[in-house]
Amino acid sequence: MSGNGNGSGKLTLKDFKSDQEVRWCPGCGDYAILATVQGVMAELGIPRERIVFVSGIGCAARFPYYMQTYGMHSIHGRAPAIATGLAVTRPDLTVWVVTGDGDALSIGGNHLIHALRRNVNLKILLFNNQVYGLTKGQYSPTSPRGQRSGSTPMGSIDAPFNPLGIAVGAEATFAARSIDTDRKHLAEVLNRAAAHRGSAFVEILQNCNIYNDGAFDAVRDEAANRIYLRGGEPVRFGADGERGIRIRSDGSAEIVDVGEVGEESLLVHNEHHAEPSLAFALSRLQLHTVGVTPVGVFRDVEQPVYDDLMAGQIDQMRADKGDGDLSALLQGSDTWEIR
Amino acid sequence: MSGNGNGSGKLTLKDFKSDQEVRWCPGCGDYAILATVQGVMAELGIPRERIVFVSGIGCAARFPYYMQTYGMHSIHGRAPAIATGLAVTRPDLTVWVVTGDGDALSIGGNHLIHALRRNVNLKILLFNNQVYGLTKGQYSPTSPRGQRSGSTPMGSIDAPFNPLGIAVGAEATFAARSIDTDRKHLAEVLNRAAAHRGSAFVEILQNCNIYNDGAFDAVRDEAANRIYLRGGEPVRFGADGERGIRIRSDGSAEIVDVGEVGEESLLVHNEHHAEPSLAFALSRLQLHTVGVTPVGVFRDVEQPVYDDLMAGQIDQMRADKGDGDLSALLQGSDTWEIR
Amino acid sequence: MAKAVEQLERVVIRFAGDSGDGMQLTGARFTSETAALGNDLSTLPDFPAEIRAPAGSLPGVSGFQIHFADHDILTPGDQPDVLVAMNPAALKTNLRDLPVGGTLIVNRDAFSEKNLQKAGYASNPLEGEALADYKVHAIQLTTMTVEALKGIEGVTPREAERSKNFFALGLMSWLYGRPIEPTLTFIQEKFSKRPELVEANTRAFNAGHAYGETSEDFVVQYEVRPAKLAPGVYRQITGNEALSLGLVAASVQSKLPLFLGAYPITPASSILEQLARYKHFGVRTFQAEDEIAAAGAALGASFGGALGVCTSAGPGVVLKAETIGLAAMVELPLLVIDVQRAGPSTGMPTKPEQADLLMIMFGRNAESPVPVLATSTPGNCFDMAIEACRIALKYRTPVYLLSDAYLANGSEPWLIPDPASLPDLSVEFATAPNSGGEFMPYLRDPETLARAWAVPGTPGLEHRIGGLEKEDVTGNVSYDPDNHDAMVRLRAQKIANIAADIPPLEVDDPDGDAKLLVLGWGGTYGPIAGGVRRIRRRGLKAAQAHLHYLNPFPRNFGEVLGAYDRVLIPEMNLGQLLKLVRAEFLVDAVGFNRVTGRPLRTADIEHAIEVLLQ
Amino acid sequence: MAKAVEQLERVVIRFAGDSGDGMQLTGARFTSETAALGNDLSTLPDFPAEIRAPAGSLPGVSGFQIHFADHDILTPGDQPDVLVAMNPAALKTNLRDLPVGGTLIVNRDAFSEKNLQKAGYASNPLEGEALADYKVHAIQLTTMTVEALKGIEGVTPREAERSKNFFALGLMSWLYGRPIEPTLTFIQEKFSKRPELVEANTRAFNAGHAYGETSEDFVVQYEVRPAKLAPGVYRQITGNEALSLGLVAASVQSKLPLFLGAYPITPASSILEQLARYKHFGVRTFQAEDEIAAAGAALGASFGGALGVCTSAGPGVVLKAETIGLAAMVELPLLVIDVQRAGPSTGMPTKPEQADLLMIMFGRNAESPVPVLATSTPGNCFDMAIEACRIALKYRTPVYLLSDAYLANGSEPWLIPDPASLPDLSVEFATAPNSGGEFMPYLRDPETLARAWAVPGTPGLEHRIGGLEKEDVTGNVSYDPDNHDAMVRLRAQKIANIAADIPPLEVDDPDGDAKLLVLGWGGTYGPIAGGVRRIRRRGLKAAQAHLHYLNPFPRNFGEVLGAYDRVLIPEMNLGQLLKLVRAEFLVDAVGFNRVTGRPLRTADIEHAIEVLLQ
Ligand SMILES: Cc1ncc(C[n+]2csc(CCOP(=O)(O)OP(=O)(O)O)c2C)c(N)n1
Ligand SMILES: Cc1ncc(C[n+]2csc(CCOP(=O)(O)OP(=O)(O)O)c2C)c(N)n1
Ligand code: SF4
Ligand code: SF4
Ligand SMILES: [Mg+2]
Ligand SMILES: [Mg+2]
Repeated sequence: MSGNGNGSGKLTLKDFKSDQEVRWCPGCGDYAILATVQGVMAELGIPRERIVFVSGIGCAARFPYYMQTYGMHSIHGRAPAIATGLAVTRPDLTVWVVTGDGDALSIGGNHLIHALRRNVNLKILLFNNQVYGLTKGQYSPTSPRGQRSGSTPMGSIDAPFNPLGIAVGAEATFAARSIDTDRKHLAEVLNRAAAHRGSAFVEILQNCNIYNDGAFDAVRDEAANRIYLRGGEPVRFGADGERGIRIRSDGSAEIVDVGEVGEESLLVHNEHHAEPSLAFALSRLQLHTVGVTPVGVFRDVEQPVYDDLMAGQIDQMRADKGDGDLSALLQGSDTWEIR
Repeated sequence: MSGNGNGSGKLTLKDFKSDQEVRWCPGCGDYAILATVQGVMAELGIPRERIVFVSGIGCAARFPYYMQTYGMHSIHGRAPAIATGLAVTRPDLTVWVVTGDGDALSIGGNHLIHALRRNVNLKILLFNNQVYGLTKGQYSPTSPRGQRSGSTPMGSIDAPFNPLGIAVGAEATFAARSIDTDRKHLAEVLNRAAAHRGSAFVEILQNCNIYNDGAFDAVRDEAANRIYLRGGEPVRFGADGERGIRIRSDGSAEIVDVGEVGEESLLVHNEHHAEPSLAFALSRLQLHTVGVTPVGVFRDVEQPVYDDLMAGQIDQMRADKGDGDLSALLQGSDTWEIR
Repeated sequence: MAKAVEQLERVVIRFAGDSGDGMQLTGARFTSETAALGNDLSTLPDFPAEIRAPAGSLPGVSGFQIHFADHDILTPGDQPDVLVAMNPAALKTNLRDLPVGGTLIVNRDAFSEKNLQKAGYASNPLEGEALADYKVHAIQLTTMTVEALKGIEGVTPREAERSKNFFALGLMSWLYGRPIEPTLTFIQEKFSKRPELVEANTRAFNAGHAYGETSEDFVVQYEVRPAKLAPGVYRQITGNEALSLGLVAASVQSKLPLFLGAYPITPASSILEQLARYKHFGVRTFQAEDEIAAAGAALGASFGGALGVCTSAGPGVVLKAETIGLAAMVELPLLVIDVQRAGPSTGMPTKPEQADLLMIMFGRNAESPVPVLATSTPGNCFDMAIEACRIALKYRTPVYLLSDAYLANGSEPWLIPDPASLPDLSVEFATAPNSGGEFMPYLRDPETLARAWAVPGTPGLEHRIGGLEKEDVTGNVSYDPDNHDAMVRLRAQKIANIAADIPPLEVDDPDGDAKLLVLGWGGTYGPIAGGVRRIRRRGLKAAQAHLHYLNPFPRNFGEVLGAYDRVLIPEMNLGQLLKLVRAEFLVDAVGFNRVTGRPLRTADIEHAIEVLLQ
Repeated sequence: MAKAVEQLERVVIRFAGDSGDGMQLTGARFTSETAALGNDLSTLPDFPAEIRAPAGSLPGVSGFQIHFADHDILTPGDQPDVLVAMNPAALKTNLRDLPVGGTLIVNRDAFSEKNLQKAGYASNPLEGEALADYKVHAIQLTTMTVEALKGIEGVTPREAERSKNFFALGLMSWLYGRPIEPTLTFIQEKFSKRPELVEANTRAFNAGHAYGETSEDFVVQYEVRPAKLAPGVYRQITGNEALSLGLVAASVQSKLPLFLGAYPITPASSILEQLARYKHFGVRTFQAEDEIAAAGAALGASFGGALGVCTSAGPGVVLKAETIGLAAMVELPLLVIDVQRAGPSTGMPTKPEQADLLMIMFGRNAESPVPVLATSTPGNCFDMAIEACRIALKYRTPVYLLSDAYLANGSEPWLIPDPASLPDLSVEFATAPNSGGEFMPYLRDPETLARAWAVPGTPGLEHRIGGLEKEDVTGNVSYDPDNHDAMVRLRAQKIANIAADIPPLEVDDPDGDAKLLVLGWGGTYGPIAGGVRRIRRRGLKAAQAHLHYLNPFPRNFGEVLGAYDRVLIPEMNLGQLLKLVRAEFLVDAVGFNRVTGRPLRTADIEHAIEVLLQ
């Protein structure tokens, strides 16, 4: 364990590999994500000992074992809560949460939305493979309706969550999406998340080649079905940008043919809009509805950070009352003496 | 206990009063809601025995005790889950959930969003008083940032949830808001909720005169600050409709002066829009941001109902395999005989 | 001319009225006066069930009982000698506790048709024979108060009327010769923003006092002399206050920032509310979305090197079980405080019980032993909070501390400790590799078996922990059968070893020849000690011992049990400590069990002992 | 010319290979052939830890053990007589279990540099002395399989290669004289969609069979005669299958629709998955967002008159505690099945343990007694599921049923019961007022103490239930102290009374003069009975009893315990039943405890008994 985590000396991807043998199924999308994350960590230039990965339970949640940083593989669904306690008491650390679609949106849904609402300084990576991998393939809250799985032999009957819709609806100050195999873009998005103060939510479309193979082929394989969102730019996509996004007068988003409607009527993406309505409208463009998927940063706004506000109140009270004095505290206000 | 719950004979408000003494603080907004709900139940013409009220824990959650129907005062936050089991096994019943902002959005947040996502046939009434009443006044997930309370002497530091934003973000097929004391409107909204197949989410602004008095005075007392949403109509409000809502080109909603912008540029509300983006944009108009509050039905769309789909699969399998035969089941496929 | 003064050794007074009548304030003030006078005392508020009921209704009655004496006392008293009833509902709900011959002071003005009916009285009990068995003083408290406040600018009639509790306080203060200055000063400060109310309440208080002096209705005044308490500076303290102070003290003594994860729940909420006011001690209070998150966040804070604590009551504590199991597996400190209330399920949220013991001991999947401590008196909550933190930090383990609704809200005089006398709780974090250049997170201190604790931020010691079974020493995930068996036993041994690090069980057996041991734990200390005391006064013999450590048991516990022919274990449950004692020591102990949602009664304990001694 | 045939009474074979090698299928097929032949048998799959590891790696090894005999047997066997290892990793992880002199069949082709290295072999163990202690058959399984499949249209080389498990199956089938027809038919059906694969696997199977017949490498063939089992129609069944069938049967017998609320978790998930296929029985399976919702939904379904069940494992069961407390308070039926796995915390999810007993008994806030039942064998899971439902419905109470990962996945021949022989579980719902024109939801059946159960939809019986303490009879909210004490005892009494309604504990003590009782519960039945049997074969005496009811205990339990000088309680925990027995009966029983995540071993039980008998 080389001590060069002290910040001196540039770290490389290799420095973030732990000594643990990686144990995902051959071909699992998690491998690609792991490599990208390790690369991004090296770029960030944050000493390893100041980085912590907290996860719940699931295949995705094995992630921390493979990172040469501090880490906790906790219990199912609770990582955002555990990470919150760590982040607010240790502002000097960079805390990442790695979770799956079941871990984050099934059992852990409440902790996720509360962490986002509070805007705790956490980077939350949701590996969405639309299935429960670790427990061998039951459908998940993000599985499209009708998905056949061990627990739904006739197809699932519930409408799936839209992870970005949930996040934006829960006041997320940063919400983005990328793809396991789109290494360059994923790295870009992760860097943006790292740069954001407050909670950053990143959905990563991840292929589970064992229990839900090909769920995202349409975007993983066809670049033409990816809509790269870029702040300040009109939203165009397709082989040579022949298609684009327009906002209807009722606030919903639609896919248009640029030739027909003209560039000027296209949406110019604004990540920083104070209102999340735009990010929400964009999140509604889904593979199973319009056959294409926007990726990139949907929303990135500055809001007071929970950790800072908590620290601020402590400083405030210290300023008002002076540092706590134990004996004064024990005395209280109303005493009497027995001689 | 008169047996006229059998549907014969028109029921009146009085028929829905239980023999239990109502125990809320004098002046609590819950009294007004109770009276309105009892009135609406009578109008619905559903026999009392077919109605069930399920609640969690809180002042609001005391509600079932006061209704002469079946009811369960369950545990904190779990009412949507319990009601789901009841509703899917008993399609003949009308199941209502009564919950508070803490019960529904703090400990119970996950069950709420999953019930909405599944579109279980439940009517969920959230009494939002922006405080934990029963436990004597700690701030809640809907309390505006900075709210001073027992647990936040220097003011709360987390951004509040927007209940309708959460609901719409969680794929709610029906989402509405009303006000405890606006009896006529509340009754209207409750009737709409009752008529909706699937889960209906209704936020009711409720005054807790003991721990959070006046939280909603701006809309409770000033009709001018209420925006009554009505499907198919341009959205206008104010003493004599001089103000209205317009959707910006980025999909967000804004308050405008009708005189200035002209009626034609106002939003014509569409409750039935397939996309929830509009409902979401409207939910962002909040008292603490724009000083006014839209009330009424934000969203009301038809989607497959979980209960129906589950029943459908049962019928389907029965049609395919015939009614289950126990001895055939026990036999299984691969047997041998010992003589 | 002064009236006759009668000496009393001890008095129990209960103030009862509508939630709106300010009985808690009245009781608190009378308590301060009594403390200032130097009596020993014990108080118990009796809040209405959580929801505020309509004014004048039975569920709306709020009570406050104080027991004070010229000697040290142990409980707020089984029954009042004097009942102050501000309205019919208060009379109806409390009269059954007043013994025949007891003194009854009522506010005659409140006995209107409407109020009588709300209280379910067919006729006015003040008329006729209904109260013949008591010494009744039916006083027009309201009328006289309003009278006394005539002509004060800016005081509404409603406010004038509401000052009647100070009239009652003045009267009682006179009747028991309490010093009046503290209350006059209190009124000054409390209402400083509204001088007219200072004037109003002062007048009401003095009027009540004067009424006592002058009215024919009261012929004697009572005196209760100061008690001989250990010298020193005292304050009043409730159990939840003491817990809060103890946690802050533990933070100071360990030099670790205190992180409290909590979700409001009766009767634990006030700990969260109080600690939220101690931010200048670096205390971070986190109101979580639920109890699971509260425990999780506290564990996360511990992982980062803070003192992680979560507070709740039964229905919330059960939800933390999975997280505590994780804490036991990753071997990090975590303090979980359970302020017990009556159950099962939601039960009776404001009422005390001690039926969570077995849940705390065993309520986690698989073998996950956790130390369990319990508090015995309001003041003791301070010491046990510190002790629980000491064990959690030293042994890197979750620890449960049990209190209850009675200790939480009950108060007693507390000899304020000198901070210098508190233990040093400082922790040694790992800062360098501990095994040939490598860091082994599960390498243990041979004596305590505590694992090495390296907090994030420590260069070179990066490592991962989690809930899967760990390989001994390295802490890597392991499915090896023998390793698992060994780790299960190691975790158990670590907790068992704590017995060597806690005080032996003290037995109170004056002559050392008692045959019966009365064994208790938790909030029943007062009534048990009281019962034993009464038995001894009667010349009978009984030894008493009270457990503050339920897991592991004190190392001499077996010996102690062996030394007595009979063991009586009174509990506010159906026999939970009893089960543990029988299982571990095969001692045929017997239980005395009352599960009423009320503290055990001294008289009942006395009787239970008596029966066994026959 | 046929080879020499040697008679064997019993054989234990373990098939081990990479997750990709199809060992589970091979084992299942061999098991069917063995069943068809009429041997008694017991099997145990050994899955790799949850995550799929890289091909050829140690964690990626998957195993399947079968024990078959000409007499009735009790366990899958402590150790294999024959180990079939398809690759180096399989050899490395399993060899330690093969006794000296054991038979080892390996796929020589798989011992490539790469695979050896993945398995951590410095050199090839097939060369040199490493395996000198065993009867080694190193066969080129892959080569011969590919050879045999030459020229089949449309079979990829990869597929041809993957048929090698059928080659191995053919070989083993010859070696132990198994009937081959069942497998040939199976191949026909399984691959009917791809005739070329039928051809391929048939050829591979036959080639393996032929190889046995012809190769010099095998000089004798073994025969294990059919066992004398009770006559009737049998099938194989695993514990989870039996639980699923039992639940459906209970639904049919009670005429109540089955509602399963579940959240996937190893090793319970397969119950959810299986019941999801029984919708034509009106079964509703609800995959909830978490275990709390799963329990809540099941309780809601029960409230509506369905048979509400939830299934989980330790880490999920702890989360249900609060809901079960509510069920105990509202007194509604609810079955909670805990398929126990190794812990604490996430522990070793695929491994068996029986350490949730005390959690199940006590893991709820305050006094909330719940009946606890446990299954003892895969087939017994069927009976106990029905019995647990019977008790839940009859007494309106939540009930826990304990199984474990070993029973869940282990299989044995099961004498298929006649539905007509199953108990009638029908329930009487309240349909009319039960007390002078009023409906009192907490009016009890004097015998069972079960409360009146009126389901929503019943006109005139509208009522409300909830988690606050109830007034006796009316069920209204009550804070009355005496009522609470009475209700706490009533709830306890109701559960205690069930003892009169369950069978007494049967003791197996052939001569009735044994001094030692070996007492077990749950999945340890097989190894304990095996150990006792061995002891008796040696002329020593030991009685055996196995508990299926942990709360309440059978009514004759105290008597049984009293009849023996010593009581030995073997458990896959640190002594949980032991604690309960000692606490209730003050019997100085001793435990035999192994917490390895593996079933107890017959030999260890034998030894433990032996030690006690000395
Ligand atoms: C309390 C609890 N309930 C259930 C489980 C079983 N379990 C482990 S992971 C998991 C879901 C995994 O799905 P996901 O979060 O999508 O992760 P993936 O495996 O797909 O990466 C479940 C249900 C558990 N470990 N703990
Ligand atoms: C598991 C659990 N945790 C905490 C509590 C305490 N508790 C009861 S109600 C409540 C919150 C009530 O707030 P809300 O839902 O807004 O209802 P209100 O009283 O405001 O109507 C809390 C924290 C509980 N009863 N159970
Ligand atoms: S099961 Fe799916 S998600 Fe899990 S490791 Fe395998 S491929 Fe990846
Ligand atoms: S505390 Fe507030 S919400 Fe609760 S009953 Fe009183 S006024 Fe109503
Ligand atoms: Mg997943
Ligand atoms: Mg509220």
